[in-house]
Parts: sequence; structure tokens; C-alpha cells
Amino acid sequence: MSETSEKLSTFQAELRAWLEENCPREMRDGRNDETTICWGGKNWNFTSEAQRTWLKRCVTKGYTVPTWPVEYGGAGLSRDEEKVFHAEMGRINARYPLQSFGIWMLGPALLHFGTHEQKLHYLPPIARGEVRWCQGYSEPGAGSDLANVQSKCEDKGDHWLVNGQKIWTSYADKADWIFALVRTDKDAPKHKGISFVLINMETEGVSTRPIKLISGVSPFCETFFDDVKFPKEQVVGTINRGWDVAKYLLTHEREMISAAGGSMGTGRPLGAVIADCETGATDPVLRSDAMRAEVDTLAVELTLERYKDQAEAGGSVGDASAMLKYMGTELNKRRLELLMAAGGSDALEWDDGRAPNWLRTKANSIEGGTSEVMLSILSKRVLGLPG
Amino acid sequence: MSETSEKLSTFQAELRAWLEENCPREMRDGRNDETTICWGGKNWNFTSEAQRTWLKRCVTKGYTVPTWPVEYGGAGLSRDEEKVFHAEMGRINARYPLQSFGIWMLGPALLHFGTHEQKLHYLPPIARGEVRWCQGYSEPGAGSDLANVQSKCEDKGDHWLVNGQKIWTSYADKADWIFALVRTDKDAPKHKGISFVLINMETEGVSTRPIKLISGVSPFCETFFDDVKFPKEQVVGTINRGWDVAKYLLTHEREMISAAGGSMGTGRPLGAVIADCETGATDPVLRSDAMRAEVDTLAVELTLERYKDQAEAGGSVGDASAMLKYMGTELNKRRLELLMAAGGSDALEWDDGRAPNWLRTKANSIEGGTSEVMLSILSKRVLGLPG
Amino acid sequence: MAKLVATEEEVMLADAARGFLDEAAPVAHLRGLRDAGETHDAALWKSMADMGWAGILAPESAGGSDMGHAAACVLAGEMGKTLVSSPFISTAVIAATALRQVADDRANAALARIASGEVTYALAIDEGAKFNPDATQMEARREGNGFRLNGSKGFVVDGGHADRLLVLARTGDALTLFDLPADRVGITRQAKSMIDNRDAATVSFAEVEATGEDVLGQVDDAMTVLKPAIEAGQAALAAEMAGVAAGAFGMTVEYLKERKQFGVPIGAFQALQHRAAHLWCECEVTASAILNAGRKLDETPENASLAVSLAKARATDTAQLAVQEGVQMHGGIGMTDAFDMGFYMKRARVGAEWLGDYGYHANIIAQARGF
Amino acid sequence: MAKLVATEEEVMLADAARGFLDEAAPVAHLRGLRDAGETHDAALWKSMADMGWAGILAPESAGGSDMGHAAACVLAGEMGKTLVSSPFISTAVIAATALRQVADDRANAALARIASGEVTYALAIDEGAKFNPDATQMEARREGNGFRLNGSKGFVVDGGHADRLLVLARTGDALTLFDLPADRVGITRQAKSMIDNRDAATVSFAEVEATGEDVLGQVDDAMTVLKPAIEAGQAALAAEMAGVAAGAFGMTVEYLKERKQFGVPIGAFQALQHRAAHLWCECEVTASAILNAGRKLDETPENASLAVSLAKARATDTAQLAVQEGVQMHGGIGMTDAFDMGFYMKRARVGAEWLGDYGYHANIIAQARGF
Repeated sequence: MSETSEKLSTFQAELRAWLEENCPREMRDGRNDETTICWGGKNWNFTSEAQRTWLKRCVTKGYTVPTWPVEYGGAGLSRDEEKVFHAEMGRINARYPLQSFGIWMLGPALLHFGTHEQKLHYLPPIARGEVRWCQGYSEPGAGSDLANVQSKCEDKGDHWLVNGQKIWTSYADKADWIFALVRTDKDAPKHKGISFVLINMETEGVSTRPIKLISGVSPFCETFFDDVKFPKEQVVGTINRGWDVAKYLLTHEREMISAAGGSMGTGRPLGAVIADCETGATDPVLRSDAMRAEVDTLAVELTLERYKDQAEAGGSVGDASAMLKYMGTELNKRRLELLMAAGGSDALEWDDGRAPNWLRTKANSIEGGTSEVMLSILSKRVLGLPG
Repeated sequence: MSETSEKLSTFQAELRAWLEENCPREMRDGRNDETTICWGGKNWNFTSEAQRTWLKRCVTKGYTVPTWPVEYGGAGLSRDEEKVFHAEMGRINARYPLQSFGIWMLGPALLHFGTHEQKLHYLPPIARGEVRWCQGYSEPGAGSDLANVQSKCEDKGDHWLVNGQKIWTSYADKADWIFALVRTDKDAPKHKGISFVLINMETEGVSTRPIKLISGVSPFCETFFDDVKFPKEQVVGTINRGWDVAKYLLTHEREMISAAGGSMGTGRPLGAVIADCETGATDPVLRSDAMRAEVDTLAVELTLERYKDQAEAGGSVGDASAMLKYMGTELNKRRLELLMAAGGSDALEWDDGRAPNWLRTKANSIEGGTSEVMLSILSKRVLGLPG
Repeated sequence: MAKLVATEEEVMLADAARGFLDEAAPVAHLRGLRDAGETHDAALWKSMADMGWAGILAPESAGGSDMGHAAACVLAGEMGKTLVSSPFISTAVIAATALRQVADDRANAALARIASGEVTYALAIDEGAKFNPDATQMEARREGNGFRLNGSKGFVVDGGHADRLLVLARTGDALTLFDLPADRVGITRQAKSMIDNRDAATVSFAEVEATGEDVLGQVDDAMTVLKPAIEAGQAALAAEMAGVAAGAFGMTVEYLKERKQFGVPIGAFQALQHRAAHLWCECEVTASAILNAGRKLDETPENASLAVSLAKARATDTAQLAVQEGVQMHGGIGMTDAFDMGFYMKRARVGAEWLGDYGYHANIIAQARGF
Repeated sequence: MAKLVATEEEVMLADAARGFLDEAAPVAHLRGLRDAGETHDAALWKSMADMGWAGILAPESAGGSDMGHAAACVLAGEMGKTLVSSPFISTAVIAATALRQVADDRANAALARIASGEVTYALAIDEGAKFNPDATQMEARREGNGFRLNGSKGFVVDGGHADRLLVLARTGDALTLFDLPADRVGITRQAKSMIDNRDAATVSFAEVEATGEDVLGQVDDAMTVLKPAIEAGQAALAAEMAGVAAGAFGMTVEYLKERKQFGVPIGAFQALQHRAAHLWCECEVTASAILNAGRKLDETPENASLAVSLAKARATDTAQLAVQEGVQMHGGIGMTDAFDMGFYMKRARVGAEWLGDYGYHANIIAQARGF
């Protein structure tokens, strides 16, 4: 056994013991849905004492953000250790102690583009679940063209002044802070006058309104900035180069959305659902469609794994993340169509619970860049096709 | 019983009796493939005495071109009579007495655009199987853009002089005459300087070379015109307005190719093939794909029928023929893929005979306008989408 | 067979229907019902009956117009385009067709009440999550001269408001069809909250008494009456779904022309053009299958199964494609409840399951075609 | 498990293979064989053996390089890109893997002959038109200390030129695997004219004598030896087909950039761009399944069935899509024999059937996943 794998084994043994001792029983049901997720934030109401305890204990070990450096609130795990971590968490069906856009998106952006001061200031509260972030990219009417940012942000000497509107800001009504793209130079080419800024949602002039979706009540909001003032240092990266940060983050978001595809609605394996279905054995159409979906699911999951391995080995995923996003979300839509078909008339009732998941997946191939945008990115940047 | 249907019944009874008496036994096997088709023409070698007799007898009744007017060699049948005709022919599995591009394409074009003299001159020899025509539309490098005609045709006062090259001219090496698109005005806009001309293949300067396809020896040729002279009157329709004739003909060609999809390779129903296949009952994927293909086949066949009924009722099919072409040929490709899959390793041998049919269908969605061109036509002319 | 072209009568019917429905039942009408927590609009159905639609399959002697199944499909298609919520298929198509198989005085009286809009029906047939009449388990126990019904039916479309129920139950080894008032003692109805906001209910039967007079057709022979009725319903539902597809497609094409992205209408992007054109082709091909099913039901009803299944299978697939492309091509706005596309998607999903899904019908076709 | 990234060794192997094959076996080589009426190039195989490829799965003690299945898949993938005609999969993968399961002195000697390029093998297994080893009917009748083989095997890939045959036959209720010289008395080979111009034959056995020494592994237990060999072959074939897809795709993308239509490169048309991008995605996803199958065969061969079937299923589908899009996007020229795309289409079709088609492998996956 090499030194590394010995170290890994030790880590695994310690982790297993720690989890055994510290993960509350109630947190071992593997659930990961709207009613059980812990989002954190200033106004977070824990759904149970166990949820609170589990978060607190994980925070002390840095396990809410296991790969972040220790000084920013993480556990500083290597990629191999991270794999072990997820495997051990999975073994006991532990819930995630904390999830948030701060962890998924702002954190990686700050780790890459932020100053040391910004990291020290913003990351630990995310890791501790004290500050909840939301994302302000899209604007009404801009559609797939994320660089079509109209929210005007003016340099007022000692502060910024922003006016504009964002749409599709998930949980804006519950978040403490927002990271947003704003236009800081209206005369520059479209991609060159955008900045990536951080705004406290309690600032005067910030307001939100929820959006109702076809799947029912949704986490999405519209967010309005009316003469909102905020300090000059709340910019990530270079002024007018916010598009670089956004692009970097989009890659992360795509991977996240694609990875989320893996849990697939109910979380039950598709095979079991089809086997249970009244016509699962007798209808070749349903069976064949499910077989194809299963083949593709396994292969897409392996691809996600391969790209992670590649990134770890120093290879850049880059534009190919558009592939993960495209394949993952389209597949997820197919899978949920099959779950609905397998559910027959039972699944057609709101109370049954399958329909909102099904309808929600229809947004997967729109949010974070449509499938069409992903295909255009791939055709131009990866295949080098003209136009 | 109305007068019309009484008349139809009489026609049917007489036809049935005539067929019984006149259709040779050997011609009642329903075959319609390269080895059994009668193409006619000056140099035609009948494959059997029965084939010769059958053609001769049909010619006397006008049954080689049943809907053409009697004065041009047809039987002058109405649409209803034509349906009866095909039904009765099908009832005894009669082979077509004669097939040709003259019947399918030039005939309809002349009936619509030709002068009375042209009709009298060119149509009866087609009906009698004495002159075989081929089609000269495509040129090398022009691809889907049929209007990109480069073959130069100059007005030399008392004759035309043409120079250029055609590709994908089916059976050019066996045809007596060619109908072709040539450029008669190089300064006019692309679609406005083309004429539709008729050239005898024996004219000095006309030569052909066969094209070998992936499915094996093919009917396609390249055809070369080197300083070919021909008489001024051999133009159909108005000079420089040949594109109108071509468009009219394309519609016919699309319907023909789509209709040909109905016979589907071996001619055996797909269901029977799947039922016989070793895994037809046990492989849900094969079974499901075949079921879907069968559903779509029945519906596309009904659509062809519907459009014919519509045309008969005075409605114009027009650009929607692009739909028949697109759906028919794409479906045909799917069906032949399934026949190959059902054949397993047996079908992988050239001797088996399935492979050439399979490969041949791949050209269906290219010849006569690619599927992509069909979709673009539909999107612009039927849906009115911009660009 | 009559031509596969709409007759002048059918064209006029479609025009009249479109005119009336655009006014009386645009998609906003369904939205209004949904927002008010309703699934049924009795006044709308009364207006439809006044237009003669409730009696479209009833004989003239019963006050109907007897226009036939192709015409009923024309109406259903127009209703699908704006997602009209009404008991048309359950009452004017399925129940009317069942009653016409019997055609005695009582049945004719019932047809007259359907035609006038006085009475609505629902078909209580499904017991599992998938359409499968042959698997009916609910029992009608013989007792004296009559029966006692016990059991439960789910997914009874229009069952929450129907005045009468057609109930399929097992009588020993055979099946019998009952025609019962929905308020018969022992019947309980539980409305379901359906994704398409249409009326559907679970109906329970506890020692429900039925007499021989409540039997539609012959005891132990449900299918003589029921099979034509189901097939008529399947064809009309297929037509409705083709209408749903057409409605969603129409909205989408309009959006492609209007909506600009990167400075040009998104309908100028070739990838979307080709997908839209493909969808149009699918709609056209499905339209042929619908028209054919209507003609077959009118001309050779005893031999229409293949045509009906073909229509339902094609319409199911086409509607799914139309709503999926519709949402995707609309982008984020297509996902909002404020926009109508979601209603189309939900109705297409419910229509896909009702009276047999794609696989159910594809299987009938495969058997008929020798697979 | 080792990472799903090519190791440095594997990258070097691929580079070397590409360099050699572009020179020694471009598509023109296959075309040359076809035009000459040949299916096999002994000199080419000798060169490959000299490169160490024939022994890639043979132990070092037998003169092999023992690089493992992932490496064998790398080679097969490169061969697929230019449709290289060689007995690599039959001999260096399938036969070598079978012999390694036995691993006695005689087997090691056989492995040495494989590694040196001296001997080639073919797997005689199919009897029907579809891959189904369990359905083997060909009989090896016990006689004295030995056996008499009677029957016929079809679609014996590389069987026209192989020196030896691995033959699966029924011994009573069980199956036994024989390793026979192809010129054993009573064996007749009939070459088939295959659409992909690769070597395949029908092999007939008439009272062919076999002794216990001819049995590979144990009598009545073929699968201990054969199952790993088949799975290794399936993975390598999947890799070859992924290479076929990549080769066809590469040609297509080049064509999209070069070919002009209506005045612009056809690759500027968005509909084609999106289809090309989709195809690239499919290729990438399949590549993951291939790499995973190789890794699983190297690390947990007893538990690699799911991974192997996944690779074969995905590669089959991806190759079909790649060649179909390839021909369509090339237009008329793609249909001509003068152009190479047809060769890719034919090879993809043969590869789809050999060692189990999509449905065969999807079924294995469904069973493993609880369907």
C-alpha cells in the first residue's frame, strides 16, 4: 500500500468514526428536497433540532465546504479525500449539512478571482451557513444572451449607484446578499463593460417579487434595484471584466445542474420504477425508452466523473462543460417524462407529487444557458465551425 | 347507386375482365425491382416475352399512362377510375407494364407547360415505351442549390449551343433523350436565367460516365455536354423561365419518391419481418422501434392519400409536398435500418440482398432536394419564418 | 370511403366552433376556472348544447344533428386548440355512442337529454393507473333480480360533476356496463386535483343497488356497447390532442416571429426553423390519422380499431413534442405560470394517459399488423 | 479505481498507433484490399505484431507487453478511426484473454505465438443471425477419450484466414470450448462477402475429431474461460466503433468547414451546427463508457459485465448516428463509392451486430439495474 492510500485509509477510518458519532439519526435518510434542504442564512428556520446540530458539527470540521481551504472555513480535503468523504456520507445516507449558491457559485468565483481580504470576509460566513446568497444574472428580455446586461451601475466617487432589474433570481426573497452582473461601461463592447458586484439585499432600494411557474410556487423571483448605493470595494475581479467571472461561474453552474440530474426527481432508480409500473413488463415502448434512458444515464454519469478526473489531472474542462449541461439536462427531462408515464393516471394529480418535479425539469435546459446556446458554444468553440 | 358509381362499377368489371385475359401469368408476381422493371426506350431488351406482350397490350389501351389524355397515348382515366385501376392491378399483383422518367416527370411537365405540338410529338413515344428519358438537373459542386446551374447554353441564331456537366443523371447511359436545366442568361438573377431544354442523347458532344455508389453499381451517371448543338424549338415553356418548370417537376418528384417509400425495400410488411426475427419477440428495443416505425408508416401513407384527395378536390399541395418528401424518405431510412437489424448477421452479406436496398435509401433524403432543404422550404414558405 | 378532405359541412362547423370558442372559451377561460378553484362551467356547456354540439352524435329524432364522428373530431380539435374545459368527449361522444348501440326508447330518451344539455355523463372504467378495461375487478354481485356494486374507480374524467355514470363491472367471468345516476345511494365521489385542472374524480361504490334497467346493453356483454363508445372517445380525444398540439405550435411560431435575440427574430435561426418545420410535418401527418379515424368510425365502425389507435398514438406523440418544443423555444417565459404554454403541456400529459397511452395503442397496431 | 483519464502510457500508445496507422493503414488500405478482392493483409498484421500490438494482452513471459484492456481499447479505437482491417480483436484480445484464463504451459506457449504474430485466431460462436451463446446447438459428441464435432457456425469474424478457431459446442447439457487448428480434418470454411469487406466465414464441422488437449479450460465449463474473453472482445469492439464514429465525425466536421453552399461554408448553417455539436456530445459520452469498460476489465474483471455492455450499447448507437449524419451532411458525394463515408457506414453496421447488438446489451444493463 502506497503512502497516499495509507493516508486515505486513515482519513476514511477517522471520518467514518466521526460520522457515526456526530451525524444525527434523523439526518440519515438521504433526503434532498425542498422540505429537507438546509439553506442557511440570517433568517433560516431550522426544520428540526437535528438539522441545527448537524450543521453546527459539520461547521466545526469544515465539512460544509470540504474542499475549501481551512482558513476560509473548509476542511482542505484533496480530491481523493473528497471522494472518500462523499462515499462515507453516502454510506450512511447522510443529508448534506448545508447547501447554497454561496457554496456552489460565489465561493468558487471568490476563490479564483477574489482578493485575500474578500475571501476572508465573505467565505467563512458562507461555510458557517450564516449568510445566504442569490444570483443576479438574467434580465427581462435578454433571454439566452446573458451578456445583454442593462442594469446600470454608475461610479459615484465613493460608492456605486445601481438601477435595473433581474429575473430568475432563485430565492432572492430569502437571501441575505446577491452577486450580480451590472453594466459599468455602457459605451464599451457588450462583453467589456460588465462588472461582477456584491450587494446586501437589505440595502435601501432592493426589492423582490416571486415568480409563479407552471410547476407551481417556485424559488424564482424578480429583483429590482432602484437607486441602490453600495461600497466601491464590493466588486469581484477587475471592473468592466465581470464577464470573465461570469463565464467561469457558468461553467460551475453547468456542472452543478448536470450533476443534480443524477438524483433524478424521486431519487428512486428508474429501473425500479419501471419494474413496478403496471405496464413495465408488457409495454415494449415504455420498457425500451427506459432502457435507453438508463444506458444514457450511466454513460453521462461516467462522463461527469471523467471530466472531474480530467480537471484534477490538470486538464481544463472549459467549454466542454456546455456538453455536460446539455446532455445532463436533456436526459433529466427524458427521465422525468418516463417517470410520469410509469406513474400513469396516478401521477396526474398534484397531490401525488411527481408532476412538479417533472415540470421543474423543463427549466433545466433553459436556466444557466439554454440547450441551444450550449450547442452553439460547442459548435463554435469546440468544433471550430464558422459563423 | 349514383350514376358515377355505376359508371365506375362498369369500368371495374370491364377492366377486371381485360386484365384477366391480357395480363400474362409471369407478370402477376408484383415484382418491382431492378431485374424486373420495364424501362422501355430504343435499345430496351425485354427480359421476357411476357414483358414485351404485357407492354404491347397495355399500350393499346393507354394503360402505361392511364391518366393521360387519349390523344397523347393515355387512357384518359379520371382520378376515381385511376384508383380502381390501381386496385385491380394490385388485386392480381400485376407488374407495372412500363416505368420511366418520361412518365413520372417529363410527361407532367409537358402536359402543363408544353405546346400542343410538343405534346403530340413527345408524349406518345413515352406512352408506347419507345423513347426513354433521363433528368439533367444537378451539377457538380452545386449540391442542394439546384438553381446553381452553370451549364452554359448560347443562342446561336438557328440553334442552341450548350457546354457543361450534369451529375446524378439516373440511367443517362441508357436513355434516348435528356430533359435538362441550362443557363441561357448569365447576367440575370440566379432563378431568372435558366431554361428547360430537351436534348437527344445521340447528339454529337453528349457523353456519359457511370457513378459507383456505396450500395454498389448505381443507375447514376455524370453527363457531359461539349459544344452540343440542338434545335431552337426544344425548349419547354418560356426561355429563361425554366425554373418554373423545374419547381413544378420537383413537386412531382418529391411525391414520387415519397410514394416509392411505401414499397419499402423487400416489400414484406415490417411486422412480418420483426415477427420472424430471432429477437423480434424478446428484444423490447427492436420491437418498440418497429412499432413506432409502423405507426408512422401508416400515418404517412394516409397523408399521401389525403394530399392526393386534396389535390383532386382542387386544393393545391404546393410547398407542402416538401413535407411528403421529408417525412417519407426519413421514414424509409428508419424502416430499412430496422430490416437490417432484424436480419442480424445474415443481412451483412452482399449476397443476402438486403444491404444494397438499405444503403440505397440513404440517398432518398438527399436526391430531389435534401431533407434540410425541405425543412428550410417549409419553414420559410409554409410557416413564414424570417430569413 | 369518403375522401380524406374536410367536407364543406366540416369546414363550416370548424369555423363556427372557432368563432364561438375564441370568444367564450379561450385559454383564459381555463385559467379563470383554475384561479377560482373550479373545474367545470355549466353555463359554457349549456351554450355548447345550444350550438348543437352536445347532440352532434345523437339522432335527429332525439334532437341531435347526427353529424357523425368525423364532425365530432372537428369539434374536439377546435376545443383542444384553446384547451376548452367541457364534458364533450365523456357525454356527447362516449355516452352518446354507447346509447346509440342500444337504441331503444329509453336510450333515445337519454340521447335527447344529452343533446339538450340537460344531462352529462362520465365513464367510470379505470381501476389501476393504466387504461386496461379487461383487467376490471370491480364486482357487480347478482342479488335477486338485480345487482350490488362494490369497488372503486379512479381517474373518472368529468366524474366530479357528471349527472350519470357509465360503470364497467365484473359479473362473474364477464363484464357488464351499468348506466347509473351519480347520486345513487352508496356512490361517493372524491374530486381529484388534476394537473390540467380538468374535472376528474375517484368514485367509490358501496353496496350500490342496480336493477336490470340500469344495465346498458346486455348483461355479461359490456363490450358490444362499450367498445364502439371507447373507440369514439379515443378518436375524439386524439382530435383534441391534435388541437392541443396545433394550439401550442401556433403560439410557438408566433413567438419565433416576434421574439428577438442577439438582435434578430429567433425564428431566423436555422436550428429552430428546422425543428419548427419538423413539428409542422408531424402535425400534418397526425391530422391525416385523425381524419381517417373519423371517416372509419362513420363508415365501417366495426372495423375502425386500427384507425382509432393510430390516431391516438400519433396524437399522443405529436402533442408531447409540440408542448416540449413549445416550452423550450419560449425559454424562461414558457416556464412561467403567467404564460399559457404550461397549460398546454399539462393537458397534453393528461390526454396522453386517458383512454390508453402510446404503448397501449401501438400494441394494438402491432398486433393488427402481424407483429 | 484508476482515474477516467488516459494515462501517459496510453496517450503515447495512441500517438504511436496513429502515426503508424496513418502511414500503413489509412482508409485507402481497406479500399485497396476491397478492390483487389482481398479481406486480409498478412504483412500488415506482421507489422502490428512487430509493434507489440498482437501481444498487448499477453504476459511478458510470453513476449507480450501485458498492458491491459484499457490499452487494448486505445489501440482498437485508433484502428476504428481508419477502419483498419486486422484480426486484432479476434486474436490479440479475445483469444489472448481466453488463453490467459487457462494460463498453463500450453496456453502460455499459445500466447507467445499470438504475441509474435505467428498465429491468428477466430471465435466460432454464432449459429443464428443474432449473437446468443446460450442458444448454442452445435454438438461435440463424446467418443472414447475425445469428441466428434458436427455442425456449422456462421458469421465467424476473421474466420476465413485464422490459423486456429475457438469453437463453442454443446457437450450434453453443458457447453465446452475447443481450441482447434483451422485445418483439422473435417473443417470446411466458406468465406462470406461482407458489406464491410472484412474477413468473415461460415465454418462447417463434419465429424471433426477433438481430444481433451483441444479443450480450452474444463470440459462442460466453457464460460469460465469464454465469458472474460467475450467481454474483452466486446469492449475492444466498442472502442473500435467509437473510433469509427470519431473517424466519420472528423471527416464530417472537415467537410462542414470546407464545403460551400449558397456562398457560405455549410458549417455556418445553425441546423447543421447543432446536429454536429450534438453528435460530438454523444461521442464524448461514449468515450467515457469505453474508458470505464477498459478500467473495469483491468481492475475487477469478474464484475465488468455492466460496464462492457454499457460501452458496446453506447458505441453502437453513437457509430450509427455518426455515419448516418456523415452521409446526410455530405450530400450526394457521401453516397459515392469514391468517397470514404460509405466504408464507415458499412463497418458501423457490422460492428453493431457482432458480439451482441444494442438490444442485447441494453437488456443486460436493464437486468443489472433492476428492470
